[in-house]
Amino acid sequence: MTNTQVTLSGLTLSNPVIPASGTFGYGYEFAEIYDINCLGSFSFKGTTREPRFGNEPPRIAETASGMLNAVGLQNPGIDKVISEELPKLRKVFRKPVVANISGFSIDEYAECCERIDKEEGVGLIEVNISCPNVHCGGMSFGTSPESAAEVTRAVKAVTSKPVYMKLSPNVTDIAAIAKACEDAGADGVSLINTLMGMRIDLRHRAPVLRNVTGGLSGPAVFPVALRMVWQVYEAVRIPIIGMGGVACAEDVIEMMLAGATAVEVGAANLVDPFASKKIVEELPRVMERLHIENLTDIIGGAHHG
Amino acid sequence: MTNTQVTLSGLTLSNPVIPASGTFGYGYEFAEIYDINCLGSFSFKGTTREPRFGNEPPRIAETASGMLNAVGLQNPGIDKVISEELPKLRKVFRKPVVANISGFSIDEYAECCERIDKEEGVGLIEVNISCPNVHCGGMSFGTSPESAAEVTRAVKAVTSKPVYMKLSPNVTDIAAIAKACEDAGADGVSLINTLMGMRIDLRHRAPVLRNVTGGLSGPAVFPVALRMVWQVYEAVRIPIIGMGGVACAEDVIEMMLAGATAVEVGAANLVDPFASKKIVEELPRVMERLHIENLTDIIGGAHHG
Amino acid sequence: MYNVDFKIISNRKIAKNTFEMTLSGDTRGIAPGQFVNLKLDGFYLRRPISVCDYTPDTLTLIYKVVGHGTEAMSKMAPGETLDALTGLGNGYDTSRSGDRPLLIGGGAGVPPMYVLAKKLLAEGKKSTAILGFNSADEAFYEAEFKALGCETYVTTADGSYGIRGFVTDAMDLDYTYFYTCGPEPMLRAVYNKSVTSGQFSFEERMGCGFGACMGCTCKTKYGHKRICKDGPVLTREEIVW
Amino acid sequence: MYNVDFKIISNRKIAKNTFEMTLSGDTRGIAPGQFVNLKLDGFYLRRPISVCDYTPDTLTLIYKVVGHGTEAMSKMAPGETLDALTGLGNGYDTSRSGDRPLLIGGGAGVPPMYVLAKKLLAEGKKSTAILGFNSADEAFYEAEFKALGCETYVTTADGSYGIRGFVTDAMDLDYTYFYTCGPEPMLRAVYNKSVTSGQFSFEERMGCGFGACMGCTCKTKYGHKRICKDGPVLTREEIVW
Repeated sequence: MTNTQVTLSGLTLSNPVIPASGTFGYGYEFAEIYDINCLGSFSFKGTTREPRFGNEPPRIAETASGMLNAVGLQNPGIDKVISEELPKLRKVFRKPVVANISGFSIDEYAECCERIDKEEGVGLIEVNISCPNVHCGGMSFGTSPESAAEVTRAVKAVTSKPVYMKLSPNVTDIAAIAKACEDAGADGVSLINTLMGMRIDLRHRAPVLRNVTGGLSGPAVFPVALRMVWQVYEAVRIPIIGMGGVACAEDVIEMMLAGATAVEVGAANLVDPFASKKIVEELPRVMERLHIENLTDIIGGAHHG
Repeated sequence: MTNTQVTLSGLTLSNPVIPASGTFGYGYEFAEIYDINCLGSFSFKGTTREPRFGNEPPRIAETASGMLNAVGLQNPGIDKVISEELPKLRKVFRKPVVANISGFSIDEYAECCERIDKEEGVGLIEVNISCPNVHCGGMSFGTSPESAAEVTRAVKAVTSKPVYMKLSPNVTDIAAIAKACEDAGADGVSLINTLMGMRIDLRHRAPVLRNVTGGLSGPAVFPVALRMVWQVYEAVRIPIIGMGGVACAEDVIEMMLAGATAVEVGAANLVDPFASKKIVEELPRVMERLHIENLTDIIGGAHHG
Repeated sequence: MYNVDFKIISNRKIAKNTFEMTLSGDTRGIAPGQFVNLKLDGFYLRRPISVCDYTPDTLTLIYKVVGHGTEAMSKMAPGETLDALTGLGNGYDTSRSGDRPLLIGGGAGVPPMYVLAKKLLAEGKKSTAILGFNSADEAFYEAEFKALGCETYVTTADGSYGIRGFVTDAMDLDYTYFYTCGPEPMLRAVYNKSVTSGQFSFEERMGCGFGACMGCTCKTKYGHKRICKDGPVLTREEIVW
Repeated sequence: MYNVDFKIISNRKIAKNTFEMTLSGDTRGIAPGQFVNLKLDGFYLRRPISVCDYTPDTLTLIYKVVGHGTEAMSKMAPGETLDALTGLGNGYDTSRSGDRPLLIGGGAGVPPMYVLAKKLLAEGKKSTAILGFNSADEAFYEAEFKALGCETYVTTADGSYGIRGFVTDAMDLDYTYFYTCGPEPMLRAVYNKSVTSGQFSFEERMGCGFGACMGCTCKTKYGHKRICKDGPVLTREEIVW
């Protein structure tokens, strides 16, 4: 008998599998093809104060074992998310969700978190300070320990829910940034957001993406994500939500051995809409094969001495 | 009629294809299976002052569309390289080679460059300040503009050959580091070295690599490498040798459109020992299909306005 | 949306860089104007291909070789299987066609017109078809449209076959409504030349193809729409160029 | 080193997680104790597999399913092709065998002993073979060795077949020299138990398999050696544990 339960800052999940923000919308498209309540939770589309269209298309490019996206935080804005999306979402998903919040100023982060704090359907808040696809804002907050800490303090001041800072891999020392968030009161960190990349169209001799650069995700980034989760685990004591190219139950185990308490599944949902469900179903079988009884026992299990 | 010639700081290459350091040894293994004089040049195994065994095995791990290596600068040391390897190498390769130099102190970099400067078989010096697999040294020099500039000044002072600084992608702002190298007198920059990554063995619950982390290479990193070449091209005026996951002639063109003057081929040589030769042969055909007459015309060709 | 493993029955070249693939498998939920999204070995993202024709247990796709993915697809052999997501996109609304609909397809935009013509015919509406190509060697399916009894005009940009020029050079006809699919410049031209309302099928680079990633969103007069889920078909009234 | 496209003739399970694959293709340059490096679709690095047997135009490999790569390999069907680099590694030196060589193989280390036994036999030397496995269901090739006329002993760790214990429990024999291949703990045990000189075949994670990347270097009494190029066979005299 295997036990897949994990706990993030007091929030217990039946399993560690969480579809990542931006790859699962508000859950509806997936709820049409399977009961998404089998998931540990899911992180909904990144939300900002104002409605956003995002970047002009093309927003998507293919890479080896991965993809680039430059959606640029398209979302209906915090008001509509609270008044329309969340109530609809509650109909298809009964568990607490992860509220993914983004912003272009400290105030905006704080205001959005304060608003979402009152939604009881929200289990924890994931603060995205690492979006590589928006200018002045987004990632810029996640590339220095100081600004990351500043955002952390601002949102912690206005919410009672667990706050997880979503970190950028496009930095020299992600562990220092994670530590700064911890010191500023973050309840946890989630990493990695996408790696900044690009592709060029040979016929048109121009970038494929209208935004020029985009965020790389998919199995291509898994080893980088795993390394960063490992480094952050050695630097902080707060829980880590690991993500980056996770595509199967073995990847979930590998992320947890590196130090993740829960794992987000991103691009895999786009290529196989059933991916997250399959991972949840595979997990107990893989645990048995690896002689793992309680999943929590293996968190950081590859760090000895 | 297509022209594949490119020129790096006065050194004209018949084509831009250069096998990357650490994936081509000193050329012998490849010279046994094809005439390596078809290559533009090649960058020989990174050399340090003292002989090095490198890291304990395992040193290699597989990833999606890529691989991790943690060889750790195994090499016979500058004396043996000059007295034994270079003379042997001259027998199989008549063109100027790229001398890849590494070190653990500013003095060591300078001493090695001074020694290699006297070898007329050497066309340019590639100074590796970005090896992720050695401790105290290697990458640490390449992660801050100040130390990168310091190494640049030290080696420029002792050599008359073109000096190309090989940069690390494991940084927040690679363009700032490239600019610092340019300002310190570098004749060019070559990028990217490998992205730091890792894998964990699920059965043993321990890192696959004895060194824990390793350098990620292969097609998985191509979009990140391309983005960094693009950013560096906008920041400096010196030539760029682009590398990172290049596997076919189209990739060479894409790298050059992003801003590379020449292109190194790395991991591809390990999976297909004929890879570099095939790329050299494909290049004119691909150029014709894309209506490119002179390869030099497309350098940075995707940057307009 | 369904996830179906199709088996390739045939995969033949029917024009320059153009292939017709017939597959056997469950086509439930598929409608004219929709697309399927194919997983190809060695490629990360699926390839969206519009539906050309189908029966309850066979599916016909026509695709153009434009990159490494479609090139690999063109080399697939009968008997091999293809993992597809089906029933994607909104499809064409035939209720507004009137009794003399005009179908305008350009290049890779021709195939969806064929299955649409069949559906309209089943509803008792005989459509007129304009098929646009660059040159004679790229032309295909004229006979198939004629076999359906459609009055069919073929245009080629270089004049090597049929009417010299673009689809718009053949549009001076009498029609109640129109449906069109093709490259965006053609869609714009049709938009300007047309004298009735109509429906346009758009193309965009997609991430998922089923509405999750917002990768293919466009602006319309009625808000943001995902080409893959709220499209690919937009009506004349809502389009913002 | 040669790059050869082999065609799969057969691919059958011969023991628990153990498969025998026979391929047709040019085997020039292949010698006992060497390995081939196989490119598998969907996997970046090649898979090194030791040579079990060969004729001028056929190659036999025995491999154990240990990961996703070998699992995919086990699902390959006759007629499919495999891109291989051949003639890799130094191979065994039979000139030092004496007239009564002992061959000691453990698990996936058994196959190279078979082709070695054949070569020794061709040189007029009858070898004795010790084949070690974990249990009866993992045992293979006893009959094949006996068919060569080798005096053959099988050991199983759980005693479910043959001699209970490890290969070293069957080594109290009279031999002039030995050759061994198997997991490192077994090689160490053989090293300690053996009374003559001998040759050991080592395994290491490889990048290229032909000496370019220094990914598999080990230390020996005579300097650093690349398992893939200067090995995989090392003599007793040079080994540093």
